[in-house]
Amino acid sequence: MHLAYPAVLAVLLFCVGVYGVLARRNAILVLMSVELMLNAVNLNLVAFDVWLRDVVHSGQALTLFTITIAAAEIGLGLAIVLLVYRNRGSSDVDRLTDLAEPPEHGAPGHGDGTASGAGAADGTAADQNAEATA
Amino acid sequence: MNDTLDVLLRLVGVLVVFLVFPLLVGQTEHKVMAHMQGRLGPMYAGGFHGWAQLVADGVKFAQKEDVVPAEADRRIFQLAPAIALLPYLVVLIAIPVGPDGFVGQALDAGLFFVLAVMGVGVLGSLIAGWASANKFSLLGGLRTAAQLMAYELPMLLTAASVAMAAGTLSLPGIVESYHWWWTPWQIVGGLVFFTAGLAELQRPPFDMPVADSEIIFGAYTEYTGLRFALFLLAEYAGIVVLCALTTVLFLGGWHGPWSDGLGWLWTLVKTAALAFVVIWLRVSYPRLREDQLQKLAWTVLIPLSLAQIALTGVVKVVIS
Amino acid sequence: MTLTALAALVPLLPFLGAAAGLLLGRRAPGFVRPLAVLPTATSFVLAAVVAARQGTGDPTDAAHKLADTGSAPIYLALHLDGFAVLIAVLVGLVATCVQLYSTAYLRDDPRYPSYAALVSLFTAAMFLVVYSGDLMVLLVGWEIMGICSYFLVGHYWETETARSASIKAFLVTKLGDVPFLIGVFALAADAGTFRINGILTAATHGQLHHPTVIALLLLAGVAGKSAQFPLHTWLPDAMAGPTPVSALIHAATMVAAGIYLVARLLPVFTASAAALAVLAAMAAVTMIGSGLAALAQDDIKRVLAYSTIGQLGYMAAALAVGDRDAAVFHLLSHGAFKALLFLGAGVVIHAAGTNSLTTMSRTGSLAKRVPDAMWTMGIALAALAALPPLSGFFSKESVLRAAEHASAGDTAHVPQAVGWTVFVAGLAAAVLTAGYATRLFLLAFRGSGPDAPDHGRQPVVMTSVLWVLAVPTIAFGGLAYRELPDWFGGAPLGPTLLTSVLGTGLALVGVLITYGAWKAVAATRLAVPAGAVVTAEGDADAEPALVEAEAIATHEEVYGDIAAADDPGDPGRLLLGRLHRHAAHGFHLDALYGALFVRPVLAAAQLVRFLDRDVIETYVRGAGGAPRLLGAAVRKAQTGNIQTYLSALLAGAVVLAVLVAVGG
Amino acid sequence: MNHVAAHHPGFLSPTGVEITFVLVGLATLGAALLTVTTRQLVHAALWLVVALGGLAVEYLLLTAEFIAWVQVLIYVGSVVVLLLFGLMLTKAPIGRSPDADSENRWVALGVAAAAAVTLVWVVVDAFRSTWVDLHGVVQGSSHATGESLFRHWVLPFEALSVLLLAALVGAIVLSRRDGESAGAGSTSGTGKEKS
Repeated sequence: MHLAYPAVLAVLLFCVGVYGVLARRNAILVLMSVELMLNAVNLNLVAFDVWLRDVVHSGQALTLFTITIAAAEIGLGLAIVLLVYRNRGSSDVDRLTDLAEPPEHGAPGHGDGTASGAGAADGTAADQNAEATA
Repeated sequence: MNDTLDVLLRLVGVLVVFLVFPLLVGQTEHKVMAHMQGRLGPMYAGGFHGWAQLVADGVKFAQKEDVVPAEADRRIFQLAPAIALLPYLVVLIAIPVGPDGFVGQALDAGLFFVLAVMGVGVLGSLIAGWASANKFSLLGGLRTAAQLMAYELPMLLTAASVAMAAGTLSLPGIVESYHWWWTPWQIVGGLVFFTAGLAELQRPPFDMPVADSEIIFGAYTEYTGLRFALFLLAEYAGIVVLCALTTVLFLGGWHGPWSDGLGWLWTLVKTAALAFVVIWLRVSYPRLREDQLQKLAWTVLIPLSLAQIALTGVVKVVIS
Repeated sequence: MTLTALAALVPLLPFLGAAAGLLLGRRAPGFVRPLAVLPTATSFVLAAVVAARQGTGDPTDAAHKLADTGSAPIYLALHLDGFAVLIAVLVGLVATCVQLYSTAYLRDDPRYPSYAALVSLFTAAMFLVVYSGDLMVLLVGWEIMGICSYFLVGHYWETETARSASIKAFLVTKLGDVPFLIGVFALAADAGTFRINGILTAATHGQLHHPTVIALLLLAGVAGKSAQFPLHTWLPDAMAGPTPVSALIHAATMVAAGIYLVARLLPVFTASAAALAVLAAMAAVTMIGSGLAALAQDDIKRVLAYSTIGQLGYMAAALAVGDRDAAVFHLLSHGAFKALLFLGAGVVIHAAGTNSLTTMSRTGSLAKRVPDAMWTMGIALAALAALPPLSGFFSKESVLRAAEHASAGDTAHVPQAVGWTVFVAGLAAAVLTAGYATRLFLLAFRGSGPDAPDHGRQPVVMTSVLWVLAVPTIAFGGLAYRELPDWFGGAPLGPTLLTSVLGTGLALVGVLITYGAWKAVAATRLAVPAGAVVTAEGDADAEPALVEAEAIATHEEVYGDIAAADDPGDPGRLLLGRLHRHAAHGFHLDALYGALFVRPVLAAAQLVRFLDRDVIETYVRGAGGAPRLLGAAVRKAQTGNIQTYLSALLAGAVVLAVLVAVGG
Repeated sequence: MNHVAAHHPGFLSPTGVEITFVLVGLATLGAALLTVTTRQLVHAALWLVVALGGLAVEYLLLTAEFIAWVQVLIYVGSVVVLLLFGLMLTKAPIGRSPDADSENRWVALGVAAAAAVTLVWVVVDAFRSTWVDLHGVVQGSSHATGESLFRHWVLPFEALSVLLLAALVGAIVLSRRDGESAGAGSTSGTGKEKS
């Protein structure tokens, strides 16, 4: 078999994963895309391992490790996502912009009717969540 | 050509087993439960002791309207029973019945294959619960998934113990290397495996996720007719698979007197005996609460299975 | 203990006292007074012992190399000769008196600890200047005095007057110090050493290459420190400081330092006839101008300040005619009576509740209230006016004698014209001196009218100090003029018949004229009340310093001018006629300076401020604005959206990969 | 590889395995594309199952049998279940979510496409004529994999167990609700399952 087939498939899967990571809004979908990227790498590892007929099977061993780490990653990642969801009522990646540069003239408060859309949505979501947990 | 015919024959055999055995188990359950509870059970269908009751049930299910809730995710809703059922069919391929290749397909990593594919079955319940657009279903689905994840671990660990003992992952290979003293050696593992399997099948007393009196049959609340029957079928197929696996892994499979000729019979007998135990347990024990379920898995079964692995390892080193 | 060690202790003790006072001042108030008085008094005793042991013997020198500069090493050098030890005794005496006086004068001042420590430091610095045998070390003391004078003059920093006076004193003396410093370096460069002995040897042997330049540069510093025309303007304003500080500055330390330095370095000056001429002109202008100004001042302390300037002019004149013996003689006797005058003025101000002579002339009871001050000040004023047989007479006669000697062309290196200038100016100044001394006495103690508010009995310490100082005022000149030539190793200092007759006669003329004028305007004085006059009413037990501070602070409000009062009953007004107004303002020298220097400097500062704010700042703002705009643009990229960041990151990675793939 | 170079097949001489590989690969790729583009969140997870299963088949075709079953066991059996779990706990709606993709999608598309073009170009350029020999000793049997794993990779394997333990502890710690009563319903119960 041509090595190009698995290699190209891996590349395409990886890029699909890249697209998902960059474009998806829901954090869990982002995690799925990450899994796709990891699997693309795994495919590469396996294909090259078979091609090279590696005596120590480093490719397959590394694939196993990657799968294990991916499982651990997904566990932790989901725990984080659930925590975020619990605290904010949303798991949208592009709403988690606490590290953004604050607006020039200070964000209007919650009581302010002119609150920006995202800020208001966040605020109300957080409020609802607070009520729900209270 | 011969090969193709051989493969075809094997597959047909597996299919037949898959279609017949679960029904047998179901019928047995009817009768055994009835007798254990001091009642007659259904007696009319077919005449003799109501032998055709299951067939009648099937006809009834087939006649019922296949309702899909308006809010449900239609395709997934319809797909879920198949996802729940198919893995057991696939698993059956790899389970050896008798010596000398009396098996659907001997796989190098058969044990692994079996466990992996059985793990897929959980998806069926999960998406069934979600796709029903019913909060009881969702809760049931979540509980099912949680339970399966929890009991998967002791199951895998005890299976690993057997694989260590046999030195192979191939199911026929495991049975071949069986000795009588394996049963006492792996007895703890066997019990854990069987218990965990019961829990995976959501059989009583581990049927909290589908408890009809608590959450209205959990993930299957919205299912009617044939699709519901498929879920039931998956459950009984699961019993068959579990009992067969336990037989193969812990009870020596075809080993027994006159095993050269009657090996397949030994396997079937042992499987049937285990299936009887499964039914017996359903009648004997009350349902465990959800938290008790989790607690049993995490605080009893997993430590026990780890201890079994340790024991296996020690003995293996000693005798080698 | 060796002489050197004793001499070293003299400046060291007040210095340690000052350090201890500054450290302990707040924590142990009980130690402050002993720490102020005892080291100074001990130094005085030690200075006297050093003087006695040094005596008329050869100069004592001791040196320890302090720093090797590569060309002219700096030595920690002591040089003890007749001048040094005698001036040190004077410094010790005056400083001790001032410290004693201050204990009473500033008894309740919360800042007394730092004040006393600064006075001690001042004294130490002056001792250092006097004893130092190295110009660099001398300069250290010189600058310490400048700093201390800044702090001490500004003691009442709550008042605007004191603040500006202290800054003025500092700036004007620094103005002189800068050329002085250059002069010192030029001198050292020419002579190859900072040691004064070496410099003098070089000067005597004519090894200085630029004697005129150096002498003029040094003269600038001397004029600043010793308040000679045209850098004298800080001194009258420095009267805003407490009276003891004025006494210290005027009598023995700061102003004496300049004269002492010229006396020490006289060979450098005599090497240049031009420098002597300049010095003589300076002295002449100073003497006459200050006499006229003193005659017009209303503030009793300002009168004394101008008199100090005038007497320093005498000393400078003596130096101009090459007679440092006379100069130092006059310095010594002047130190004694001027300290007495200032300390007495402090008592008077306290008693009168004002520093205005106009007000005092309308106050009847002052003579009765402070008899000690009246008698001692009377003696001191007579000494100031050079009436025989007080010490001022002898010392001034020695100056006049030297001038006369020079005018006859008998002094080497000194041009005859210089001698004549000095002689004539000295005689004219004698008249003026007698005049303003008489005016001061008459206005202060011979006033008539209602009693001033009573401020209680004068502290015994203050009055007794006055009598202590009265002793040298009376006796020093007569006793010392025969001995001093032995100490100084110079020509006789005794009065000659011609100068005695001329000087005394002119002084008497001045006294009589003033008295006549005073009598002449008596009627006017009685007729014209001095308006809102009396200040510092109220608490009878108020601290003297407080009374003075209030008097200084309110003077301008009441009389409209810190220097003068528009009083038709003032004899000085009658005598000066139209000149009075100009004299009262120090001949508008301050205004001239204001126009010549202050305003251009302020304008330049305005220009600089404009350039800085509107020109340079524009560039700075522009330089800041561009990055800020850039930052704002870049900041827009910080959306907080991880996916955006990741996109950019991966896009960059792709670009790099392409570059590597293509380029590699 | 060298010993097969003599009868090196041409670039376009597909064998049966290759055809299967390509077909399964296309299915996998399609499923992956649907995973990242579908607007129904749970469908994305199910498409992910298909994609991962397809990859397992590809592993089988590459004779890496053990890896294939591990893939099924871990990914399909656990990871996807966890993902579904997460979706359901975060109240994933049934039907299309209009905002499944962020504003960033065109940039993402550009970056992904550029990366794909670049990498495909590079990979094809590099491995155009490289041939994988799938005959002979099976490369990925459980025996071979186990031997290499426990003969050459024991230390990394053990290190990995520590990592898993750390992840377990981390997930538990993250899932605990501080300051609330312990019996907080099903979420606290399922929190354990994530590890």
